[in-house]
Amino acid sequence: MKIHEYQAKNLLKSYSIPIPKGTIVKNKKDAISIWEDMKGIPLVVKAQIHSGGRGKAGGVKIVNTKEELVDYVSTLIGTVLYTEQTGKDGMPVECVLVEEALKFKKELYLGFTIDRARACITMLVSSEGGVEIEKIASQSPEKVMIEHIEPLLGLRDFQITRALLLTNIDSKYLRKLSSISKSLYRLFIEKDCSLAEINPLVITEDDEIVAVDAKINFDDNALFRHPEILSLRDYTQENHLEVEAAKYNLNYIKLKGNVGCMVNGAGLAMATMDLIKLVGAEPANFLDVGDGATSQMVKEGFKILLLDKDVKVIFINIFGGILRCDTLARGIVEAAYELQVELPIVIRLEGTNVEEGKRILTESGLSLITAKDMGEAALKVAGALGLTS
Amino acid sequence: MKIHEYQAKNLLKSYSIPIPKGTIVKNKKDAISIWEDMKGIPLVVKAQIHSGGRGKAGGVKIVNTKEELVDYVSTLIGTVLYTEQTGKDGMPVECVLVEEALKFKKELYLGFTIDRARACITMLVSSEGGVEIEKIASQSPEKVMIEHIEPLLGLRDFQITRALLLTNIDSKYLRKLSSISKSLYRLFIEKDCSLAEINPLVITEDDEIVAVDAKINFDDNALFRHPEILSLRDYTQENHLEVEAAKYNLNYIKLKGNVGCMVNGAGLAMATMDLIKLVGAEPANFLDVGDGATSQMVKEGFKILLLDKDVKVIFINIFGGILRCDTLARGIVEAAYELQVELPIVIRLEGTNVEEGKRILTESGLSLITAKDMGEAALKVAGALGLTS
Amino acid sequence: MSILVDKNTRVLVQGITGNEGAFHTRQMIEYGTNIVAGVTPGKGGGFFEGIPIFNTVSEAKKRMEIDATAIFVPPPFAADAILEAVESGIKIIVCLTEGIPTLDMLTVFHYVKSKDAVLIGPNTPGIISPGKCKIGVMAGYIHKEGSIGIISRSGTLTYEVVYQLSIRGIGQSTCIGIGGDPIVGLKYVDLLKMFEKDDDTELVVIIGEIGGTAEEEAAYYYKKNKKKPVVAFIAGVTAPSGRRMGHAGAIITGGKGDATTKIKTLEEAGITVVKNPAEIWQAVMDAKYKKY
Amino acid sequence: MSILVDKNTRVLVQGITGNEGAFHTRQMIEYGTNIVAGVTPGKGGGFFEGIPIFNTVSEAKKRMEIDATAIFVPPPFAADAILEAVESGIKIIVCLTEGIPTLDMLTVFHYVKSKDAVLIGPNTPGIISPGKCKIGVMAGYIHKEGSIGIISRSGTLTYEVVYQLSIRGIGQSTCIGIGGDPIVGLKYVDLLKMFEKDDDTELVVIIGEIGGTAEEEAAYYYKKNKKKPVVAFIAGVTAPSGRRMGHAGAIITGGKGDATTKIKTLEEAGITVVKNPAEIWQAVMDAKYKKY
Repeated sequence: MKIHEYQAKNLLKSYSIPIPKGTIVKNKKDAISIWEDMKGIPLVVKAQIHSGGRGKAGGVKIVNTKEELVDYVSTLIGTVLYTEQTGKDGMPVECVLVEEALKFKKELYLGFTIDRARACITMLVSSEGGVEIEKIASQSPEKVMIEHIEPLLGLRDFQITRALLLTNIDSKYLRKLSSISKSLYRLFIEKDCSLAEINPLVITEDDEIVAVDAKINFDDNALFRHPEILSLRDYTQENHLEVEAAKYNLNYIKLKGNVGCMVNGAGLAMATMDLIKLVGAEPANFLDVGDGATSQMVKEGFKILLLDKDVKVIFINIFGGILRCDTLARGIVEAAYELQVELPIVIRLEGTNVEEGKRILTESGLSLITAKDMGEAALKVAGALGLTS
Repeated sequence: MKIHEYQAKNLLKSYSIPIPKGTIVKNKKDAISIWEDMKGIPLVVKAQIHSGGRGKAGGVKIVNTKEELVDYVSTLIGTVLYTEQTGKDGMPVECVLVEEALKFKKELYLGFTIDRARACITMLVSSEGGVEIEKIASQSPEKVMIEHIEPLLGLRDFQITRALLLTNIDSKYLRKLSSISKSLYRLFIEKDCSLAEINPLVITEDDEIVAVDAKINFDDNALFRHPEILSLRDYTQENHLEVEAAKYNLNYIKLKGNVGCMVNGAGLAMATMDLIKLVGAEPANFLDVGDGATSQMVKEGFKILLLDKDVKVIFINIFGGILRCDTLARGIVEAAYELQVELPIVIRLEGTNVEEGKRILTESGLSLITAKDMGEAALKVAGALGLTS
Repeated sequence: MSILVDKNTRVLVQGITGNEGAFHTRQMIEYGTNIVAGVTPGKGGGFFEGIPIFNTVSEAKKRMEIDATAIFVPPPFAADAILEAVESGIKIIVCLTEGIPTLDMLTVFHYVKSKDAVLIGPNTPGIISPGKCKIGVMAGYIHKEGSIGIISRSGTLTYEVVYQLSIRGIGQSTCIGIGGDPIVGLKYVDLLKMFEKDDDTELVVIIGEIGGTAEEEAAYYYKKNKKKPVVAFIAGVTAPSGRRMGHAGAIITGGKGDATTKIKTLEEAGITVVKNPAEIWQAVMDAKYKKY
Repeated sequence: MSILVDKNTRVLVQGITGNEGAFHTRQMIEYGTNIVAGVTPGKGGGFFEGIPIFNTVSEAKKRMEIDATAIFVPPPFAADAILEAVESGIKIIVCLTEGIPTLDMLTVFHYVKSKDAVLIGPNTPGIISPGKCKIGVMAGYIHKEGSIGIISRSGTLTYEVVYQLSIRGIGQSTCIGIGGDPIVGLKYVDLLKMFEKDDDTELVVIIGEIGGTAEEEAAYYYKKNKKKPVVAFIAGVTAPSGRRMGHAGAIITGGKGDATTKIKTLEEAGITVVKNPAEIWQAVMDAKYKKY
C-alpha cells in the first residue's frame, strides 16, 4: 500500500524525525491561512499524488508571494498530473503540501527495504540524495552504502557508523543521522513497511537534518494489524476498476490492451497475458479470481471486465483443480445471461469434471467460443479480434 | 537493584497489567483519606520493605474498619521488620501499601528470569502461585512450566499457549494471561530486568486476572540507560555502610564477623573471606577496592571498615598487578596516619614493586603486621584476635 | 524415488479442524498420505477422521513419530505455527497459508535455517511425490508417477504444466511449489540440488515468474553444476513494473526481477526457456528424448 | 604449545586511543604481542605507536591480516564492538570491558556462536600464553612459560595463583579469564576441551566462584572425558545468598550457585578441590608429581 508524501512525513514526525514546517492545503482558504502562519518566508508547494517525478510534471513549485501561492494552489487542486510513472491516465491532485522552502548544503539518501535473496532488512545510505537511488546505484555504486541487518541483531550502531563514515559524511552529523536512521528502522519494523525512504534527507545551512521528501510503502499482508495505516489509503490515487475489484477480493490490474482476461491463479494469469501477447494481441488487464474461485467471484470478475471500455474480447482461462469445472461453468453461464454480455467470449476449461463443464457451456445456448487448450484459445482470441497470426 | 512492591506494581500498571486498586500511605492522614476513597471495602495493608516473608514477620494484614486501618498503619510506619531474609538488622518500614483485599479463586505464578547456562530469558509459569517458585519447583516440578526464549524469536504465542495449557489453567483465561505474559516480557526487556515475577497472579471471583504481589529486580549494569528506574532506588532499605561505599565505587557488603578485610579484586576478596573462616575467624565484610585501586580508594575503603563497630582486626590483602605496590603502600600509610587507626592491621602485599612497597610500610613507623603470603597473613589475623589455631 | 517426501513420510496437520485444514486433510488421506496426527490448541484429546488431535506440536511430537507437517493456519498465526513446528524438532514444514506478513517471515526464515529444518512455502500449493505422498492442496489426480521434477512459484500454472505432461504420459518424480511470497523457505537452487542427486529424476522443470532473483540464483548454480537437463518458463513478460501481480512476491521493483532478465540469465546458464506456456510439454519431450 | 593464542596471533585493538586501550596496548606490545591494527571511529588514517588506526573493524580487517581482537570500549558500546568484530570475520574476541548489560550479552552470545567465533569475556583480565602472546590487562611478568593451563572467572585471584606457581618454578601454557559476568563467551567446559587436546598442557587449574553452573558443567564433562589432572578452587564459601559479590556473575540466586554444591560436584567428577586459597600451588605440585 502506498501513502502520500504528507502522510509519510507525519509518520516520520511521530518517530521524532525532523520534517519541514508545513501543512496540507485543500483550498484557497487553507493556502491563505498558511501564508499568514509562515509569515512570508518562501514556501514550496507540492502536489500530493502517488507518483514520483512530480517536479518534471509541474507539480512542485517554490512561491515567494501570497498571490503566487494562492494562484498555484488553485491551479493544482482538482487537476490531473501526468508523470513518467502515472501513464496516460495521470493522477488527480486532491490536495497539496505547503511547507517552508529549506536552504540546504547537502542532500543525502536514507532508505530501508527488504533484501529477498538474503531474507533481511537492508539499509541504504548515499551522500548523493535528491535523485532516484537506482540511478545513483547504477551510475556511482561506490556512493551507495548497503548494510544488511541480521534479524537477531537488528540495526546496530556499528553499521550506522560504518555506512555514514564510508559515504564521507562529516562525522559531526553522526549522532543526529544515527538517531534518524534508528527511528526510520523502528518505523519500518513497527509499521510493517516494504519501503521507507527519505530522499532527500538534507543538511540545512543551520546544520539541522531534515526529511525533505519521503516515500513509505507498506506490506499489504500486514495491514490487518495496522488499522491506523489502512486508514491512510487514498482511493482517488488508484484505478477505479482496481478499487472495485478489490472489494470482491479479486486481484485485478488495469493494463493498456483490449483482451479482457479472467484466470484462476496468479501464475496462470500472467502466463495467459504473455500468451495473448505472443499471438499479437494485448491484454487489457491482469485478473486472478483465485485458485479456489467461486461462481460468485467469476460473476464479479465478469462485471469488472465489462466496465472496462477498452475490452473487445474476453478470454477465460480456468484450470480446475480442487475447484470443479462444472461449478465454474454454471457460474459463467449464469453471469453471461445476467449481464447480457455481447462481446465474444473465448473459454478454455480444463481439470476436474471438465466434460460436465463443457456440456453445460455447450447447452447454455450462449455463443461461447471454446478451446481445447491454452494455445488454441489464444489463437481464437486473435481470430475474434480479426488478427491474422 | 531492588524496588518496592508498590513501585513494581506501578511499573506493571504502566504495561497494562491489572493491579489491585490502592495507594501508598506514609502517615495517618493518608490512611484516613484512602479509607474514604475505598468506601469501606476490606483493605490489605502491606509494609514496603525490600524483603520477602513480610506476612510471617507481621508486615501484612487485612483490615475491615477505619480504626483498624489507622492503628495498624501507625504501628507499622517507622518500625523495623525482621524477616527470614533481613537478618538481625531488620529493615525499616518507611511506607505501606494499602489496597483492596481481592477475593480470588486461584493463585498463579508468572515470572521471567535469565538462564545463564542457556544464555536466554526464561519464562516460568505455575498453577500453584502464592508460595516461592523455588519451593514449588522442588516439591512439584511438574507444576512449573519453563519456556526458554530464543533471542532471535522473542517470546512467542505458541510458548505461552503451551505453558498455560500444560499447567491446566482453564483455556478461557488464555487470552488475558497471554497478554499479561507478553507485557511482563516486554517490561523485562525494556527495563533490563534480572527478575520480574508476579506471585501470586490471581484469578478473581469476577474472572479478572490481577497481579497481587510482584517482585522486580534490575540489572545493575544496565541502570545507566534507565534513569527512571534508578530514581526508584530506596537507600533506607540498604545497609548504610554499603550505601557509603557505593559512593566511592567500592564493592562493599556488610557481613556478621569481626575481621574487616580490604582486597583488590572480587575473586581474591571472596577467597580472603574464605581464608579468614578457615583459620577460625569470621569476615566482617566483603570489600573489593578494584583491580586498579588507587590510594584514594584504599583510603575510602579504610574509612568504611572503621565505621563498622564490629571490626576488631583489619586485613589488607593486595595483589598488585598493573597497580604498583609502592603506590598502594603510600596510600595505606597516608590513610592510617590521617584516620588514626588504632586497630591491628595485617597487611599482605604482593606483586609489582613489592619490595619498595614493603620498605614504605616498614619505614612508616606504623605498627603494621606484615605477612609474606595470604596463608601467613590469615594466621596473623587469627593471632591478633587471640584465636589459637 | 522422489525428493523430500515419499510413501514413508509421517505427516502432522497443524490447524486440522479448520475449514481448509479439515477439507485438505481428507483429500490428502484419500490420496494416500500418511497423516498421523493433528494439532488444534484446545481440542487436544479429540480425533479427526480417526487421527489423534493434540493441543501443541511439542505434545504431538512427543507422542507420535512425525517427519513433516502441513500448516493450515490463518495468516496472523501462521508464522508462529511454523516456529512451533521447528522448535519441536520437525524437519520438513509445508506452509500453505497465503498472506503472512513479510517481516514475520524474515525471522522464520533464519530460525528454520538455524535448526536445519526445511520450509516449503508459505503461499504454496505444497509438495507431491505422485503415487506416494501429497502434502498440499493440489488435485492429486492430474499427477502421474514418473521422472520429471517440477519446481514452481505458482499454483494453477503448475497444475497446467503437470497436466500437459501427464496427459501425454510423462510422469513426475516430485512437484514442489516454493511459494509465491517474497520470502520463502526452500528456493529453486536448493531443490535443484536435491533433484540433481535424485536418481529417479531425469529432467527438471522450473516455472518461474517476475520478482526477486530466485530464478537467477538457480541459473548461477546450474551454470557450474549442470548434470540433468532443465526446462524453464518465466511468467510475466507482459507484467508492468511496480505492481504486485497476485502473488505478494510477483513484483518488479527498482528495475529488478523482470522476466526478460530472468530468461536471459537462465538461457546463458544453458537452460531451455520456453516462451509459450501452452508448449512446455513439447520442450520437456524434446529435452527428454534428445537426452544429454 | 598453548591454546587459542600464540606467537603468530595478529591482534587488533578496538578502542586503541582510549585511556585503557592506549595503556594496555603499550603493555601488550612490550610483552611481545603482535598488535597489527587499532580501531577508533573518526580517527581512521592515524597511527598509535606506529600501528595504523582504522575507523571501522571491517576496514581494518580488509586491509590487515587479523586473528584476534582486544576490546577496550566503554560498557554502553562494548556489545556493539563485539558484534562488529564478529560480523567482520574475526574469530577470537577478547572483551575486557566490565559492566555490559546482561541483555546485550544474550544477543552477543548467540551471534558469536552462530558465526563460529569465540569470545573471551567480557569482564575478563584476558588471555595470556606466557612468553608468546598476551591479550589482556594482566601483569605479564608474573607468568612463566610452562605446562599448566589456568581457567578462571576472576582477575587478581588468578594473578595470585599464577604467582604461587611461577615463584615455585611451575609455568603455564595458557591462562584465561573467562570473565566475571553472568553471560560470558567461552566457559570452563569449552576451554577444558581445548586444554585436553593441547599436548603441552599437562594439568589444568580451574578457579571458580559462586554463581551460575559453569563449574558444574565442566565437572559433568570431566567426569566422562577426563584425561589430564584438574585442580580446582572455588571462591565464596562464606559469601551470603542473594548478594552480588563484586562480579556481576558472582551471586547465589534461588538456591543455585553456592560454593558447597560446586565443590561437591567437582569432587564427584574426580577433580581435586583445594579449600585453602593460599595452598593451590601445593595441590598443583601434588597432582603434577603424583602423575596420572
